[in-house]
Amino acid sequence: MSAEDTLLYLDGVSVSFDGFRALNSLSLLIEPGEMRAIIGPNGAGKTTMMDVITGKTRPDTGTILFEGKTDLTAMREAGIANLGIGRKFQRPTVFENHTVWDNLELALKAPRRPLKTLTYAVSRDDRVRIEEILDITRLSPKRERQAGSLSHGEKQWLEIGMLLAQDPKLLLVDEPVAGMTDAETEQTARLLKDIAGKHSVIVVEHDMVFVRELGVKVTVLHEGSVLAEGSLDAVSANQQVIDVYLGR
Amino acid sequence: MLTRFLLLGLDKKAGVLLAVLALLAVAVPVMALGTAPDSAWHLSTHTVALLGKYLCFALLALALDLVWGYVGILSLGHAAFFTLGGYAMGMYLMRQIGPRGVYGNPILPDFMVFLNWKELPWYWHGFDQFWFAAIMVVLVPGALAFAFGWFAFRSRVTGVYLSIITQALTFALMLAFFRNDMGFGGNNGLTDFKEILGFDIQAASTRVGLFVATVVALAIGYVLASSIVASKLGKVLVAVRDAESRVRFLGYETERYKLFAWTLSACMAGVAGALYVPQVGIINPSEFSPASSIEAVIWVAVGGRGTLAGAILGAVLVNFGKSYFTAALPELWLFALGGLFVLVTLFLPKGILGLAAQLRQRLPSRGAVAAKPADQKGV
Amino acid sequence: MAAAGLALGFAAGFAGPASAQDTIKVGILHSLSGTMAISETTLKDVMLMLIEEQNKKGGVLGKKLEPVVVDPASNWPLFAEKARELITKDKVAAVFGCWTSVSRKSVLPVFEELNGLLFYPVQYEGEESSRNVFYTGAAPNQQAIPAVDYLLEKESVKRWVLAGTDYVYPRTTNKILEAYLKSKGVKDEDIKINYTPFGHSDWQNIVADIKKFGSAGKKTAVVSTINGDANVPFYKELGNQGIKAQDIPVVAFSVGEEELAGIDTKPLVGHLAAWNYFQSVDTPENADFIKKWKAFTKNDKRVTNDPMEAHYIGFNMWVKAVEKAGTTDSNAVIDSLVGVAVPNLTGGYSAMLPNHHITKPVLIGEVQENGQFETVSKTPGLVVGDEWSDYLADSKDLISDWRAPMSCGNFNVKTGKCGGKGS
Amino acid sequence: MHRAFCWLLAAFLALAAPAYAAEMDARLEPLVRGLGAGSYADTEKALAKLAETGDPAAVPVIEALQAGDLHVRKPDGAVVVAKRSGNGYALTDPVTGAPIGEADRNAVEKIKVNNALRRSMSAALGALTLMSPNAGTRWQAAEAVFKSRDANALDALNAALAKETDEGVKRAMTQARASVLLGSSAPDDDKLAAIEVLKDRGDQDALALLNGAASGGSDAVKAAAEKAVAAVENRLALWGAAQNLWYGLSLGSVLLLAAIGLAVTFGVMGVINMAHGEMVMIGAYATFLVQEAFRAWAPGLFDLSILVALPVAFLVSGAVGVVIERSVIRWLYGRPLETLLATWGLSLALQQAVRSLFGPTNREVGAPSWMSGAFQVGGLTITYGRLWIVVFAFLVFAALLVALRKTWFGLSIRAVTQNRNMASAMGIRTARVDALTFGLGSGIAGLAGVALSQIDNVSPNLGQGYIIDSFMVVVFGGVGNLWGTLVGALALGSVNKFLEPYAGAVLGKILVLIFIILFIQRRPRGLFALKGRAVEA
Repeated sequence: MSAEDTLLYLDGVSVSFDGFRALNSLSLLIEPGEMRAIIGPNGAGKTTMMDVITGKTRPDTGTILFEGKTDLTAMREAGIANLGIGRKFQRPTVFENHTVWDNLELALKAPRRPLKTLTYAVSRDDRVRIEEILDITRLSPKRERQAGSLSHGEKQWLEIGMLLAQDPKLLLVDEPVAGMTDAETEQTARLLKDIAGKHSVIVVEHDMVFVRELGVKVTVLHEGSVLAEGSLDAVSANQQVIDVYLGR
Repeated sequence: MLTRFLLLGLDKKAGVLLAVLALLAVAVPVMALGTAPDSAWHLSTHTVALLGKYLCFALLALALDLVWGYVGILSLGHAAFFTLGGYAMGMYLMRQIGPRGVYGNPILPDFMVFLNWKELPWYWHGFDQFWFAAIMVVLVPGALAFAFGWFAFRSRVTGVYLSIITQALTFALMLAFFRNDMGFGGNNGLTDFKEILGFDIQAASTRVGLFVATVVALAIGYVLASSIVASKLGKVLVAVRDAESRVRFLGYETERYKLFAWTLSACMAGVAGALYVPQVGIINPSEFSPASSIEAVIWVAVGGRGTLAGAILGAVLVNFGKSYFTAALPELWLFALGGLFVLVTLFLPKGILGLAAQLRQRLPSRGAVAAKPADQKGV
Repeated sequence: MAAAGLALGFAAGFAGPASAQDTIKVGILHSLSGTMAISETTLKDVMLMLIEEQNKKGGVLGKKLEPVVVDPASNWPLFAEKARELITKDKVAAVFGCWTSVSRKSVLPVFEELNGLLFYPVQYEGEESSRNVFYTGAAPNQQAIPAVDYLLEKESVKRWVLAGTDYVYPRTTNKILEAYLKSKGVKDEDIKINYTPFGHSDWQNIVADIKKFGSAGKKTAVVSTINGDANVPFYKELGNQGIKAQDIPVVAFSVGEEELAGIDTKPLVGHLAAWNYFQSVDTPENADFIKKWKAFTKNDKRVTNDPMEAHYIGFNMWVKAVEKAGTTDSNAVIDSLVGVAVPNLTGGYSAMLPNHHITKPVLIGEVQENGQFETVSKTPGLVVGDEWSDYLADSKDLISDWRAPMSCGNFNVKTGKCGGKGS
Repeated sequence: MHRAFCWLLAAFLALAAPAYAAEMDARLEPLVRGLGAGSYADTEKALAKLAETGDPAAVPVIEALQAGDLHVRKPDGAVVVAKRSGNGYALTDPVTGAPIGEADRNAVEKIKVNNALRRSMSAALGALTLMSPNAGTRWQAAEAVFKSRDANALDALNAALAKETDEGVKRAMTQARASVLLGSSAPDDDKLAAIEVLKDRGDQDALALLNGAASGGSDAVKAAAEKAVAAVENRLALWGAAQNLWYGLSLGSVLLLAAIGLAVTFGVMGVINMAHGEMVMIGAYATFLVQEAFRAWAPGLFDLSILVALPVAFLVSGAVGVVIERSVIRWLYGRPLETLLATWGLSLALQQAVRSLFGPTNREVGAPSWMSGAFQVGGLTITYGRLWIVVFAFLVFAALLVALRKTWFGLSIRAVTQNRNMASAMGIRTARVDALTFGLGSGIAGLAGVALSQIDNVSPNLGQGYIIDSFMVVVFGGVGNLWGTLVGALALGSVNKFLEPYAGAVLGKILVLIFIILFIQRRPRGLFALKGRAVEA
C-alpha cells in the first residue's frame, strides 16, 4: 500500500534523547477511518511516537506524512493540530481555571487567529454542538464547574469531549481509561468505536480488557520499533511479544 | 460589534471601579479649583500631582497585570516601555520650551547647548508636534515590545529566562540613556518644562486637566483590558498561562496570542509614562532601572495578580504608603515597605483582593507543601 | 463603594488646613536611602546639628526652628514631589538639600513655581542661576581651574587625563578644562578624556591606559571627576597598580574626607583634591565645628567635609538674612540674602553674591596616611563664584544679577536681553 | 623591612665612631636645621644641600622626613625626630638618634612634605644608598635614581657600578645610569649606548624615557630613540593582548564569585533570590568587623584578618540565609515568583538595617600586604589582589562542586530538588536540607563578599551592584548547572573586557547585555541546558 491512500504514514522515524533511542526507525500506516490500538511495555516509545506525530518532538530521521502529502516533521504543534490531528494526553490536561463549558468552547472547531477570537461570539450551532458533547461526556450538570474541581475520570471525559469538539480527522488517545470505573471504561470503548466510523483513531492503552473490548488491529511497540502487528489474539500468540511483554 | 466587545468588559466589578474613577474625575477638580485654599476640603496642587502620579502607576500596573496575571509572562522590564513613552512626551515638552531656555536657543534644548551640540539630532525632529509625539508615545514602546516579543516567543523563551532578559533589556536601555552622547540629556534627563498644548504646565488648572486625562486614560485602559480578558481571546490567554503546550495542540499559535497581549501591554505602559512625565516634571534614565520594574510587579502582587482592579488598587496603595512613610518615618520606611512585601507574599499570595478567598483556606503551609516540586509555571 | 470612600479618604487625608506657625520650619531634602544616601545622610545630620545649635542660641526672630526631614530616596522625581510637599504642606521657610545635579534640576521648577528657597551645598557644573536657589558649593572656577593651575605651576604637568563618570558635571567641567588647557597651549594629543558609567567597579584597563598615556616622556596628571561610588574601586586599583603621586598625581573634585574614610590611603599619599574646605584646616572656627560635630554624632571617628561647610555657611547666611529682613517671607529673604557675609571655617568670610553664588577660598590638599588632606596650596584671596563659564562658547556672554532692576539669571551682555527664565 | 634594618645599621656605624660622628653632626646640623625653614621651597633647597654631602649620616634624617616624623621644636627652631608617646612626643636627634627628652603636643610643628619634596627625597636616598651593604637596598636605590634621573647621582652611580658584584643590581644600575645620561648633556655615543640599554629593559618606564629622547637631542640620538621606541612598543603590544585576557579572567572570576552563591539558591533550589546581593554585602561587613577586631587587639597579625574573615563571613551570611529560609522561603517553594517578591522586600530591609547599624558611608576594609601591590610577568602587570581573587574564585567553585557531587549532603540536595516526596519517603529530612542548601548558597555569597570588599565599596549598596550581573551569569550559563555558571561568568567577563577598549566601558556593557538577550533566543535555556523529556515537564 502506498503513502497516498494512507491517512498517516510513518517511515523509519528515529528519535533519541541524550543517547537514549526512544524511537528506532519506527514505521506505521494508518488508513482513513481506521482505529488502531498501540500496546507495549513502558519505555517502548508510545508517548514519544505521539510526540513526533503532533510536532512536540522533532524526529532525528524519518518521514511522517499526513493524508499522504503533508510532511508533519516540518510543522509546529498548532499547524499540525489545525490539519486535523487531535491528541488526548496520558495525564489529563484540561484548563483548570476555566469552566467545563469554556474548555469545550476553546476546543471547538473555529478560526484560531487572535483577532478572530477577540471578536468571537458563540453562534447557535456552536452552542448546539457543545450541548451535544456535554451530553455525550455526561458533563451537562457540571458545565459551569471549574475544570480543576472535576474528578480524575471526569477530566478524562472532558478531554475526550474537547477532542470531539476539535472534530479532527485523526485522534491520538493516550490511555483514555486510566482511573475509570469498569462502566466508564466500557462506555469509553463504545464512544471510541462509533467515532472510528468518521475518524481515524490511535489508542495507546495498557488495559488489555479495554483493548479486547475495542477489538481492532493491534500494534506492539518494543524499544522504539514495531515488534508485531495483527489482531489481539494473533499478537498475544506471538512468542516474541509474550517474551517482552505479556509474560514479563 | 466593537460595542458588543467592549460591553464584555462591563461586569459588576468594572461598574464599581468606573464609578470610583468618575467620582475622582469630578471631585478632584472641584476640590482643587472650586474651594478656598484654607478650606478643609481643598486639594493642593501637590496632592493633585500625587494622585495623578498614582493613577499613572495604576495604568502601568494594569498593563503589567495583563501580561503577567493573564498570560503568565513575568516582565521585569515594563519600566522600559513606561519610560520610553515618558521620553517621547518629554521630548515634546522639551521642544515646547523653545527660546525660553537659559541660553535662549530657539531649537536646541539647554543640555545640548552647553555640551555644544551644533544641530538637533534627527530623532528629535517632529517632536515639536503634539500629534507626532502622541503617536510615538504608543509606537516606540509598541515597536520595541513587538520586536522583542516576536523573537522571544517564537524561540519559546519562557519563565525565569524570559523575566531575566526583559530585565536585561531595561538595564541596557538605562545604561544607553545615561550616555550623554545619546542626546537625551544623560543622567539629568529632560526637565524644566514650560507648557503643554499651550497651557502653562505649572498652572493648577493644567494639573487638574492632566489629572482628569489620566483618569480617563485609566478608565479606557481598564475597559479595554477587562473586555479582552472577558473575550474568547482572554480565555485563550489564561489557557496559555496555565497549560501553553495543551493550547498549541488545540491549534492555537500561542506565540501570536502572547505577542498581542505583550505589545498591547507595552503600549498601555507607554501611555502611562507619557501622562506621568508632565505631572512629575522630569524624566530621566533611572526610571529604566530594573528596580522600578520590580516595584511595579510588586504593586500587582499586593493588589492581586490576575484581577485588573487589584492591580490598580495595589499600585495606588503601595505608592500612597511610600509617599506617606518617606515623610513620616524617613529612617525606617524601607523596613515598612520591605516588611509589607514579605507579609503580602506570605499571607496573601492572591493579594488584597484574594484576601477573602485566602481566609477560607488559611494555613500558608498547606498550599506550600502541595506545590513543593518546583515547576516554572506561575512565573 | 468602599473603594469610593477610600478614594475620598485619600483626598481628605491629603487636604487639611495649614498648621499654626508657632515655629519656623526648615526643610531638609537629602536622600537617606538609595545610592546617594552614602553622601547625603551626613548633610541631613549636619543640618540637624546646626538647627539645634541655633535653637540653643534662642532660634530665629524669637521663634524656635523646627527641622522637617523627608527622604527622597535617591529618586529624582521624588525630589520634586517632596520639595512640593515641604513647601505647600509643611510650609517650610527654606529648604536645604540636594546633591546630584539631576536632583537640583528636578526640584528647580518647583521652587520657582512656589517661590521657595533652596540652599544647594555641593560643587557643581555651573551653567545655572535661579532666583530661588542659593549655590553655596563651588562653581567650576572655584575648584577645577585653580586645581589645574596648581598642577601647571607646581608640578609642571604637560599631559592630562580627564577621567570622569558619564554625567553632566564631569562632562561640563571637562569641557571647561579642555578649553582652559588649550588656552594655556596644551596640545590635543596631550589631553585624554575618558568616561565611565555610574558605580563603575572594574578599573583595571582604564588605570592601565592612564599608565600607558603617562609613559610618553612628559609629566602627566589625572583630573578626576569620578562620582563618589566609583572612587573607592578606582583608588584601590591605582594603589595596586602602583601609580604613585610622585609619578602621576591624581587630582579629584568629588573625593573628600567621607570618601577616603572607605579606603586605606597609605598607597595614595600625595594624590590631590581641590575643595574650599578641609577638615585638617587649622582655625578655631573649624576646631569648634569639628568638636560639636563629633559630640553631636557621638562618634569621634566621624569626619567633616566640604559640602558640610557649605551648609554651615548657607545656614548662617539664611539666619542672618532672616534677622535682617525681620521675616521669613521668601521675597524679603531673597533680597536681603545678597550681600550677606558670614565667617566660613577656613578663617575668612564668605559673601553671597548677586548671582546667588558665594565667595570662597580654594584649597589644594594632598592625601595623607590618616585619610585627611594636607593643604599644600591656598588661593591668596577669595574666589568669586562664576556661574556662566567664560570657557564655553554659549555662556561666556551671559551674566546673572538678581538685584533689582536687572534681577535676571542669564542676562546676555551682547544682546543686552534677559533670555528665557528671568523674563 | 631590609631597608629599615639597614638604616639601623648605617646609624649604628655612624654611632660606632663617636669622634667621626660628632664631626659629621657639626657639618650636617645647620643643613638639617635648614629643613625646618618653613616653605616647601626652602625645605627642598636644604634637602638638596643635605643630599650633596653624600654623607650616609644624612640618610636617617631624610628617612624621618619621609615618614613624617621630622618636626621643628618651636622654642629654639631645632629640627628633631618626634614620635608619639602618650599625649606628647618623644624627641630624638635626627642624626645621632640620641633621645633628647619629651615635648608637648603643640611645642613641636611637623615639617610638611608635598609631592615635589617626596620626589627629591627618594632621589636623594637613591643617590645616598647606592653603596648600602644590602643588595635589595642597592637595587631600590638604583630604581629610585632611574626614576629621579638626578644628574648629581651620576658619580655615585659610577662608583657603585665599579664595585657592584650582584648581577641584578648591576643591571638596575646600568639602566639607572642610562636614564640619567639620556637626561643629561652627555656626548651622543653615551646616549646611543644608553638607548640600547633602555631598549633591552623595554617596559613602560623605559618607553617614557625613550619617547623623551626621541623628542629632543641630536638627529642620531633621535633616530636611535625612535627605533628603540618602535621596538619596545611592538613588544608591549604583544603583551597587551595577554593583559586583556588577564583582565577578562579576573573580571570573570569576580562575576563567578558573585554568581556562584546564586547558582545554588536560584539554580538548584529555584528561589529567585533578590536578597543575594545583600548576602554578599553582609559578607563584606563581616570582613570589616573582623578587621576592626584585628586593628583593636592584634594589629601585628592584620595580614591574617582576611583568612579569619572567610569562615566568619561564610557562617554569618549562611546563618542569615538559614533564618530567611526557615522564616520566609520555606512557605514559598514551587512559587518562584513569590520568592522574588519576598526576597526583594528582604533585600530592602537588609540594606536599611545595615545602613542604620553601620551608617550609610563606606567602611574601610584594608588589604593585607600579600594582597596589595603588583608584579610583572614580562610586559604583564598582575596585581596580587586580583590574582588571589581569581585563585579564590576557582577554589570556591571546586569546593562547591565537590560538596554537591561527592558528599552525602550534596546527594540529598540533589535528591530533594529532583523528587522531594521520594526523598522524604527515603527518610531524608527535606526541611533541614532546604535550610542548609539555602544557607550554603548564602554562605558562599558571604565568601564573595570577603573578596569583593578588597576591590569595591563596602557600603549598604554593595549588593545592588552585583545582583543583576549575577542573574545574567546564572541564566546565561543555564539554570541548575554549575559548569554553566563557571563558563558563563568567564565568557561574559572576557567578552566585556575585549569590547571595552573599542566600545568604551558603557557601550561595552550594553553590548554584552544585548548579546545575552540574543543568545537566549538561540538557546532558550542557557548555555548548558538540560535536554530531553526532563525539560518538557
